[in-house]
Amino acid sequence: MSVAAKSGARAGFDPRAVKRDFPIFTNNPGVVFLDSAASAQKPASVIDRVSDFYRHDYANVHRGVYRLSVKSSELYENARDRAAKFLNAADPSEIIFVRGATEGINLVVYSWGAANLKAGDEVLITELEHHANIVPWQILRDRIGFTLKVAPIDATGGIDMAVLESLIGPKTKMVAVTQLANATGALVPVEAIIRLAHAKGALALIDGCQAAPRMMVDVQALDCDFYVFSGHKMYGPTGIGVLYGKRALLQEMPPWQGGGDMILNVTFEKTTFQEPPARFEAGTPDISGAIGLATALDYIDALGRDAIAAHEAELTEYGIGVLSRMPGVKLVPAGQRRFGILSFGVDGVHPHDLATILDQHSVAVRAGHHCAQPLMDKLNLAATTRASFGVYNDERDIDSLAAAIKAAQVMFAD
Amino acid sequence: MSVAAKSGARAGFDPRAVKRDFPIFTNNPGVVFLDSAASAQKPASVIDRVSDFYRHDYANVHRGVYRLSVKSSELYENARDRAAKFLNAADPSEIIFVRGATEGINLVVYSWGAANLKAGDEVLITELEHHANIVPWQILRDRIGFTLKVAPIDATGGIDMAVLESLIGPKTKMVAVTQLANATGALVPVEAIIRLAHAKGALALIDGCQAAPRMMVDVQALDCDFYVFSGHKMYGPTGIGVLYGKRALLQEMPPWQGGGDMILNVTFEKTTFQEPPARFEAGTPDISGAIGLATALDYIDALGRDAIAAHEAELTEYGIGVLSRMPGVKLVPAGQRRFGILSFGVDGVHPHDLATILDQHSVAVRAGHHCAQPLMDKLNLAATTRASFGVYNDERDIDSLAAAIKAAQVMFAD
Amino acid sequence: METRDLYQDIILDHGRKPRNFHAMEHPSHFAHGHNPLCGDRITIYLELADGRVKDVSFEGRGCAISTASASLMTEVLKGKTLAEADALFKAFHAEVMGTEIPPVPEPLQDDFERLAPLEGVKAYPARVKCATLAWHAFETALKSGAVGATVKTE
Amino acid sequence: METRDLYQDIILDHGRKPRNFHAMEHPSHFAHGHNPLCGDRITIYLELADGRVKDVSFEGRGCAISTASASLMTEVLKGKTLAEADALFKAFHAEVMGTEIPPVPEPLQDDFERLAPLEGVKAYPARVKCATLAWHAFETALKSGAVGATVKTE
Ligand SMILES: Cc1ncc(COP(=O)(O)O)c(C=O)c1O
Ligand SMILES: Cc1ncc(COP(=O)(O)O)c(C=O)c1O
Repeated sequence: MSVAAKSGARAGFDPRAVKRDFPIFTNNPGVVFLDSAASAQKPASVIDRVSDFYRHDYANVHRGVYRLSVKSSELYENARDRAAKFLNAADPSEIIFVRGATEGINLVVYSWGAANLKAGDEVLITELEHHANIVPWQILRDRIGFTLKVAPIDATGGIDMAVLESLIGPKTKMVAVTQLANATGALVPVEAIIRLAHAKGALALIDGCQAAPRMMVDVQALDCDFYVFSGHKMYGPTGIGVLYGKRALLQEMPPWQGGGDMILNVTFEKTTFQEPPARFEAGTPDISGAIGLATALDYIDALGRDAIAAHEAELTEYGIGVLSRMPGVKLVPAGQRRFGILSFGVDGVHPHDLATILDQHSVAVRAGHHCAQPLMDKLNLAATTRASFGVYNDERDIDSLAAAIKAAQVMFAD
Repeated sequence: MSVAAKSGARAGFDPRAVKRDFPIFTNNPGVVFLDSAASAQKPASVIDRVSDFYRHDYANVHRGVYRLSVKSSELYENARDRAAKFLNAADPSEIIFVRGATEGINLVVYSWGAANLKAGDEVLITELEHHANIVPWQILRDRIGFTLKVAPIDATGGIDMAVLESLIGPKTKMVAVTQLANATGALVPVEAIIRLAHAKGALALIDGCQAAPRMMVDVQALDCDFYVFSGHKMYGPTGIGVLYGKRALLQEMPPWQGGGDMILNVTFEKTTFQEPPARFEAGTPDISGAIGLATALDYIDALGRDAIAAHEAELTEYGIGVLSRMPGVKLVPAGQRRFGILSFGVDGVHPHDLATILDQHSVAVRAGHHCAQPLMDKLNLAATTRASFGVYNDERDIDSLAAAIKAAQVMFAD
Repeated sequence: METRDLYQDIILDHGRKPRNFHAMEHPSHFAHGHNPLCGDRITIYLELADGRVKDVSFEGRGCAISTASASLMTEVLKGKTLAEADALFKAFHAEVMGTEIPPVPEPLQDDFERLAPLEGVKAYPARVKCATLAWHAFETALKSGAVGATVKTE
Repeated sequence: METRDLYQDIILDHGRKPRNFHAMEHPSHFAHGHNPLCGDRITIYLELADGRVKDVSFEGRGCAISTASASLMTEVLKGKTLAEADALFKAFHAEVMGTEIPPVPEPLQDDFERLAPLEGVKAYPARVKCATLAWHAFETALKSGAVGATVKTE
């Protein structure tokens, strides 16, 4: 555990010290990384944990009698326990390891959705969703014929809660919603939405991709039915993510992918399946990914999740201040509360040109539709430029962003 | 590149030198690892490549304008090129990165299968298949109602080719078969099977999990329609694998998982999808896994694939000799050619007890049904003990195995 | 830990020559146990009367651990009340899982001692299910009665 | 490489004040180009006669690179035969991809020179598609004629 992480647990942390935990910044001095919403950088503890695992304890999991395999299985299952604790799940068997949020949502759609949805039913999503929480539902809708409804945003860029409430009715079987909009940074009142869904007998799936790395998440307090996040946005390795599902639901769900480890008994006629989570983890899992993710969750908790949330909020406030004082810079509306992500436009400079020029100033931001094309259409924007924060960012990074924007404005001035 | 790998490219290699490329053996001196069929150990070059990537070049792929993301995307696409070259695919767009063979087969079943199979059609598999090439077909069969036929083995444990030929008819749409049976080590004449399938207008999917790490594979020479392998069995990281598909086929196939990166355009009404391979890679891929896999393929090619095949064949012959001279030890039938894998029983010692005792002698083998329960049923075995080879094994490992088996026999003697 | 600590003579002996190893013609309760991982299959037969295990036997094939565990189980269960059987299972389960063992009532302590040779299993997590298969089948038999049922562990 | 090498004055100028930037009432051929990544949308209009580009114009919104590239393209394509247009596209495409540039026929060398300000794009792989969008749309227009079609790049 790094010094930065240790000292931060109580009274907030020093992002400059935190930055030293991340080798990428040592190896790319001067890089101002403002794209953690796309994927976060990795602390040395995570990188080294994965290497150490391969160097000391590697073997396939679950079926080996020998020591390395037993150890590997134990580490893999410990990672599941770790993720359960991180989300405050009631039981580790409620944690399914997937490649990322996208696979997690697809699993719910193909397993729960295909088994439970029929023509006439309704699934409600919102205009703030990432493609990962739109396209899988569309694919299944086109097969089954249920109705996919979309709760709109209001003029402020937040979910219009009155309309959302009116869209949940007796036919609604699922409300699937992001906790924090990746394209705009709008924080969504998911607690209220989950309550509304349950009041009408619908389930609630929360896309926690952007929220989970930035704030405390307690799935039991939320009472959501499913929750997904991607490890690579949580300072963990690529290739791993988590689907949380309430045990009673998972137990009733049919398998999706078939293969080894998810079966109890196979004959050519008939196969009986394991209990969750094994039922949903066909084939050899990303063992090192899960173990690396557990270390990343340790890292987050060592910094302190409240401290991280406070840090992200501070940076967001500071960034809002800086950008809104710049002539020609317009923040994209993000509802009542903007958190961890700033999406904006600069008059006369296309986001794509802007990102290229910022890159020349060593400022890494994202330009485009952020996998949220329907939201962009609604906002009547082709693209935006997006700066998003991680534990290693500090206010100077925002100052660098502002300076680089100014340079672009000068270049593009008539 | 290690010394062992460099010197081995021409005239075979020295497994004792190769072993030094694998840190697990330095850190666990004395371990006799005979379970590479379950998962192979990783050379330092692979482990370090992944760390270095995270330390120097990490960012999300595909959509970033900034340097780190461009670099990351380039490395990821280079890994695709590398895999294409490894299999001699006609084009890199024929390579889809998946979690492993299991996900690869599920992708074919859910995308190609769901779009092309109907009641009355037939899919042919064999008795040698791993659950990964049985269960997904069963799941789709139960939904669609096609017929799943099974080509039997003959008394020698190889595929009965005459019966197989008779099972391919005008209704056969797909022949899905393993190239090397993981439970017994039987090498399957897939070239002939692919020709038979094509002669009747059926497609052919080859499960290359056990073959690809052990011998030259040329998908164009084979003329197979799909080919899958798992990176973790190829000395690469967990979480990554490859599905090869002929371009013309992939282009006609509908997407399976939905999400970011696999779409061209999304509205709430309708979504248009990317060309392959992007169409089939929804969400953030296992970027570091793909890059690590490319390094593993480099490692394999540096040792030389013919040299590896010769090495595996030598060990297999030696192992057959040693085990068949031991009283009470019976090799499970494996057809005309046994390759890289020895599956056996010891009279009076249950495989599970045997594996535990071997582990006490530092010999790591697998005991069980090897995810091939139907084959075990056919052979009237509840389980077997399996020793399988990798590039780091040598004849002394087999001698250690034999000595440990003897110790177990003594312990269990009446 | 030495293999010998796991494969003690008493285990090897019960593995080779299991006691109460036969089917019952008319059991009041029975159940199948199956561990697909190692292919072990076991059937437990019970004769219950007045809330006591009047007789218990088993059949099947399995590894030395599961066979010896089933054999020892039949020896200690004979004559026990259901509450006593349950107490023994709980204590045995905790012992092989390496978790805290609940207090064993004085009159059962000798029986619990007779299961001690299996204690070594706790150092072999992959083998714990072999040692508990018979007990899980016993529990299932109690619930399913004369119609039988199958319990699978893995 | 400095940004200035990419955003040369001539690019900024064509980006701000694109030439031939208008719709045609009755084009003989037209096509839409769309780069969903950056939201660029462009429509190319052609008036072909006797195998030559009599007139060419475009409309749409996009980044400076894609707009300047479309603008410069319309300038060089006017009056060219289809074979000449194709040769220019091939050479331009190779230039911005950083691959080997096929020999450019002598009479086209001046026109190819006029596209040189976009050469800097080859150092920005993420932006190459911006520079080629208009050309892809031009090619698509040739194939689809007066009914129009959409080409997407990403
Ligand atoms: C022949 C064969 N097919 C498929 C698989 C499944 O591979 P994975 O678990 O990596 O998806 C295996 C691995 O055991 C195998 O040996
Ligand atoms: C809100 C949200 N949902 C889903 C995803 C998809 O995550 P992944 O690509 O890791 O599967 C993302 C990532 O961009 C996201 O921000």
